[in-house]
Amino acid sequence: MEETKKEQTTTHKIGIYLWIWGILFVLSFCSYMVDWFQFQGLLRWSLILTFMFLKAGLIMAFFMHLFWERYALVNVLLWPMTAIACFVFLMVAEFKYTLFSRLFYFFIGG
Amino acid sequence: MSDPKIEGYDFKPGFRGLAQDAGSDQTMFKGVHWGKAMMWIFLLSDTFIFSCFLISYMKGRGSTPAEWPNPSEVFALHVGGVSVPLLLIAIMTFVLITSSGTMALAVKYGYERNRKMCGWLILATALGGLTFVGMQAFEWSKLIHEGVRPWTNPFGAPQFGSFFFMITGFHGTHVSIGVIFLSIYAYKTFAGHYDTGKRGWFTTIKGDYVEIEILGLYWHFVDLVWVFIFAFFYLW
Amino acid sequence: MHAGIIFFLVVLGSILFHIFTPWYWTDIASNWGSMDDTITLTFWVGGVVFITVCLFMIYCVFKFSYKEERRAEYKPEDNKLEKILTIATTLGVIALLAPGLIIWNQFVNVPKNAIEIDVMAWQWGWQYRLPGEDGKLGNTKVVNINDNNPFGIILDDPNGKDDVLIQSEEINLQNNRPVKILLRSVDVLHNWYVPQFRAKMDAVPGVVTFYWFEPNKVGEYEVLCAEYCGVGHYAMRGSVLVKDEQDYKNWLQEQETFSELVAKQKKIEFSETKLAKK
Amino acid sequence: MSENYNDNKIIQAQSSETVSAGGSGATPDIDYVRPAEVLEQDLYHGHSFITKWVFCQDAKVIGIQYFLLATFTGIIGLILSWLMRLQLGYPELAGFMTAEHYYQFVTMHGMIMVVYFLTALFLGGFGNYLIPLMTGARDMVFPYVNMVSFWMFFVAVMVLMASFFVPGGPTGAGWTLYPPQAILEGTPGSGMGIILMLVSLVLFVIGFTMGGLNYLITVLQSRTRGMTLMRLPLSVWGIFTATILAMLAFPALLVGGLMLVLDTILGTSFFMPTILKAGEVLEYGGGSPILFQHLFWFFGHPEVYIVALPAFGIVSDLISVHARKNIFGYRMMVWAIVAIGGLSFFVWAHHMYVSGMNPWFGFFFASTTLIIAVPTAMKVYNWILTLWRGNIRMNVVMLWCLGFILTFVNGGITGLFLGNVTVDVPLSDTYFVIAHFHMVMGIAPLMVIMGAVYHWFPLVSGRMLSEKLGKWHFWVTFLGAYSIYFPMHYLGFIGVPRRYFEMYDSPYVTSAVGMNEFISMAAFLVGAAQFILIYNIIKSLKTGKLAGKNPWKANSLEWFTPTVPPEHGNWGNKLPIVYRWPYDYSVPGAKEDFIPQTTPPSKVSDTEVEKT
Ligand code: HEA
Ligand code: HEA
Ligand code: CUA
Ligand SMILES: [Cu+2]
Repeated sequence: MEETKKEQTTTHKIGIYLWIWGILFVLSFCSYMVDWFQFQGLLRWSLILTFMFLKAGLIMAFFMHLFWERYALVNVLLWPMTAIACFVFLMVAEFKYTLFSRLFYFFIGG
Repeated sequence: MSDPKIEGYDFKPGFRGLAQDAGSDQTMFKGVHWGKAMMWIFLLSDTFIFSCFLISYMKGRGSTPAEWPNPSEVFALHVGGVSVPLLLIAIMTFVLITSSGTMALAVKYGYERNRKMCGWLILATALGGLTFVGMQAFEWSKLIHEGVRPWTNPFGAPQFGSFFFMITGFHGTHVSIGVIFLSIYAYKTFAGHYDTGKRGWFTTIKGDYVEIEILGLYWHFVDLVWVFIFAFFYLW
Repeated sequence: MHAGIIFFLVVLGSILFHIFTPWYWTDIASNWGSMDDTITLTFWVGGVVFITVCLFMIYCVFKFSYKEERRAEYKPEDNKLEKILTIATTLGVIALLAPGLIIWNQFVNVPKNAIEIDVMAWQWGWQYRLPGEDGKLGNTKVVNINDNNPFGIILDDPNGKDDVLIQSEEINLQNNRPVKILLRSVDVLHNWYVPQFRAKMDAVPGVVTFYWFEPNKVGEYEVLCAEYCGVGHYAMRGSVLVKDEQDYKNWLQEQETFSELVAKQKKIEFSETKLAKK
Repeated sequence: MSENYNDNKIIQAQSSETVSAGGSGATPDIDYVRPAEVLEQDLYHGHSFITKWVFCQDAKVIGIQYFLLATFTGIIGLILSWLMRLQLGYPELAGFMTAEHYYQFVTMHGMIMVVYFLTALFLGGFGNYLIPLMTGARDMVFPYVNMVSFWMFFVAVMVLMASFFVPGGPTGAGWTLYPPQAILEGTPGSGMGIILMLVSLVLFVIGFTMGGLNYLITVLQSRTRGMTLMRLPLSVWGIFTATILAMLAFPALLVGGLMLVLDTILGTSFFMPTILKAGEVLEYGGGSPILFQHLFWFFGHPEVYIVALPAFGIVSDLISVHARKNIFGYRMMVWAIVAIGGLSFFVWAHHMYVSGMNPWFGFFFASTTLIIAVPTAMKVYNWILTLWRGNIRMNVVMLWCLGFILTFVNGGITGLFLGNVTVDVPLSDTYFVIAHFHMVMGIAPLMVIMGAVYHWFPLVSGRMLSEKLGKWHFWVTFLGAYSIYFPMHYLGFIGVPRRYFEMYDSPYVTSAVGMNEFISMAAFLVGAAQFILIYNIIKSLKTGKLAGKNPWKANSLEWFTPTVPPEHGNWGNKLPIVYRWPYDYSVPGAKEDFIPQTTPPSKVSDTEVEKT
């Protein structure tokens, strides 16, 4: 079976791919520059994460066509990420606690 | 991709469309090829794998009191006597993004039934992947030469080596598998299997350019993962 | 029909078993009576639900058993009933959860006056360390552990000098005085568990974990290892003696401190080298 | 190879047909079903014995293969449990057993039962058999991948079995495989045993992923005309949701397993802190054992619902069919399954309350854990409300369902004890936990499996199982199992820790000796009773009463294949068209007390049917 009964999928103008491609290059360059200029602390993190999510979003949305897909697919793919977010969030709390315990009992002292 | 047309079905946009699609019979993802749906769900599962790797890395790095090596120095390259931080990694990133772009175009030309263009672009993508793996091999051998091992690391916390080899190794495996499949698909494209609808190996499914899109999804995913590895492993 | 009767007997038997069982809580000997209370509460709520659900089911079996001529009711949904049931269940859950969380809050907040005890576990045994006069335990490192320094105390940590070392599986505790158990393991996971005290926590290598309780009954208790730790797991026992203040002080007096141990060892080493020289 | 495809010749595509031929006076209006969206599926028809029965691409055969292999592992698990009970009840009789042996048995018993028996049986066995039939598909969407999935499972089982024969024996690390203990000496099988265990798990995960993609895409993308998600039988919903959980939870196991393998063979220190063994400091350092626990339970908790949700789904169908009544609150049931599945990703650390993790997690995880009780409770209520004013056939299938409800409620409520942090502190790692999860996982879903076997045996084989043997089987199993696990809770109250080879003479547990003997006796009996089923199956295959079509008068699609048992391709040359949900039992005004899903509305226009 297979090909679904529909017209040949419409394709998108080449321009949009080239644009995204260009932006991805710029963003990668920017994240490299974050390291080059040795930004530190909050600034570094916010820049790294911003560029990362922008890049990831562009790849997913345009190269992987998620932007043009129906919400049924998009939502099925994105909601499970809350589980990951929860896992990340809790593991941050966990590593801080472990680190504290190690420093407190093995290094600094109570 | 953009709404297909299905007899007797009236597509609605947005969340109303979501409710309508979910409530309809036969398919939930309207007009989405089985293989493509499968690839998406597989990638979702794979996302969880990489997330678990990265979360473990975060927990491991965060809770070790030992000094974590500064990646910007460890991965620096000496070019003409100056040490340029993360140079190789930056190049690898650009190579992978380039190959992602060629892949996206290959998909586009595939759907336009432009066999030649599609085939060459897939080959270019494979070449990009191969370059990436090659540079990764170079990076590994450089680190191994400097004494970094999965179990120790002369620059500080031993977990550095463990996580580095494991995560980049797993990603590299994905890239290598991708390169193999890209080569196969390039052959199939040039041989015209997608124009004639020839059946693939081991499957009852007829060839169609949608397979290029499916392969593309995988390839973009590999790139996507690299974005995260780049941010968390090299820039942290 | 028989089926209904047997199911009924099973439910009845469960209730009777619960009431008349000779097997129930080992007598409590710490301040965690509140844990037992939450268990009792859960028993009541859960028990009522279990009995109600099962009796309803059994009633249906009796009442609506197959008859050729009868038709079942056709009623796919009843929103009101479902809403009521959801709310009732939610209330039940809140009734269980609220006391649980309050007590957990007590459990993780250790009282200020608690004595810290370092419980060190290995495959397969226990040893203990008490703070000296200064009330503080010295820091430790696994790599420092050797015959002369069985607890791996960091030598230049001033807090560690007067620590009382108890190289035995038996520890004494003072009655009615809260203790904070600091758990440490040098190899794998263990768990220092005295059923009478109710509380327990894993000893994890690489970090220090803790919990607290206040023993309130003089006596001798058995320590069990409650986290699987290899073939010797089941044999990894210890014992706790809870004593009144005076007895406890006497016992404490007899114990050796770290500096005493170091001094003794120095003497032995010294005489050994002298012997060797001769 | 391509000559083996039927190329749409035998099976006529019928996509252009828009209106089914309704009976007399059919109005196209009410019987209208959208035309087919996807073309007919080509199937690969095997010709030789090998392609028909061994490397077969028919989901039904694959399902049976899964079922048989899983049952085989289940019997191994059962024998191991006998050996354990022998030691616990009569230590003097089991003189040949050392502590090493005992721990190996416990570990293999736990792992086999949870992963290789229940997961494989529910998803691989029932999933493969039922999904295509119940959704009205010709087969799974990727039959070849599906076949590979089974053989991966086969290899995984073989690797697992091989670990019994390597030097050092199978791993004895406990099914939770916690490092550092799992890979250090002092634990039985810490060499080859644990490596084979992990390799086998990785193979299982890979194999399962192949199968899982099939189940998901089949449900999502290849239902028959008229089959909306809200018309799926709850069995499919349960298996479907469980598969989603598996696809998202197994990655954590895979990653944890991989890292543990590296710790073992490469000497990395992901989970290994500085360790002093026999007076020597090992070459590890800096790792975190708790990380493994998080990874394991991020997998492990969804895993327990992976075995529970299919049971929930299947039992709903069985109850509905045999109570001759629609399932009460179908919509609620579906949402409850989805909610339980979703929430199960946010409760994992309730297994770690006393593990030394960040103590503040207790608040979060206790709350989420108890919240899960609400949707679960709704399911329980709906099962018993389905019985209410039903017309209950008290046959063997129904008995298993009733047994399931009783044991599940019992076990679920003991789960509430454990979920409520404070209460878990004294009970964790005692026999109370063992009793909880055997009640809710070892017994309850097993009852559903048994019920399902009695229910679908006629479909698979064309013959009925013997009711009389079935009743014996049920009562011995139910009463026996209940008397194993109900008293066992009280061992936990006394304070008896789990994974104890022997209690010695702890002053306060001597009273438990008698109970342990009793439990062991019951366990031997219950185990032996399972052979009644096996005898029943073998006997009925030859001499059982012929079932004919639809012996239970059920509504769902699987009973309406042109041939019983169904053939490859399931539906002959015409796919079924679905007009209603599968629960139209005892509809007022209808002639019979059931209306199959394929009956068009025009045929039953004088009845008051639920709009679905
Ligand atoms: C099929 C498997 C299955 C299922 C469904 C469950 C269901 C539940 N489990 Fe269980 N559990 C296991 C399998 C399962 N469990 C296993 C295998 C282990 C041990 C692993 C190991 O350590 O080796 C374990 C261990 C375990 C622990 C850890 C104990 C410890 O190690 O210290 C906890 C703690 O929270 C827990 C809680 C729960 C809860 C709250 C539920 C809930 O989902 C139950 C919900 C159901 C009900 C509540 C009953 C019906 C409801 C009503 C009739 C309504 C009225 C109810 C009230 C509000 C009072 N389980
Ligand atoms: C689904 C899971 C499952 C099942 C069915 C069982 C079944 C049984 N289990 Fe066990 N068990 C576990 C999962 C399970 N168990 C787990 C996860 C652990 C923890 C391991 C660990 O600590 O690491 C454990 C641990 C465990 C212990 C604790 C050991 C210890 O801590 O020291 C004990 C002790 O009595 C025990 C006993 C039994 C007994 C007597 C049976 C049975 O005898 C009960 C009766 C059996 C049956 C009713 C039939 C089984 C079915 C078949 C053989 C298939 C036939 C089917 C068809 C033909 C369709 N099990
Ligand atoms: Cu130490 Cu178990
Ligand atoms: Cu759980």
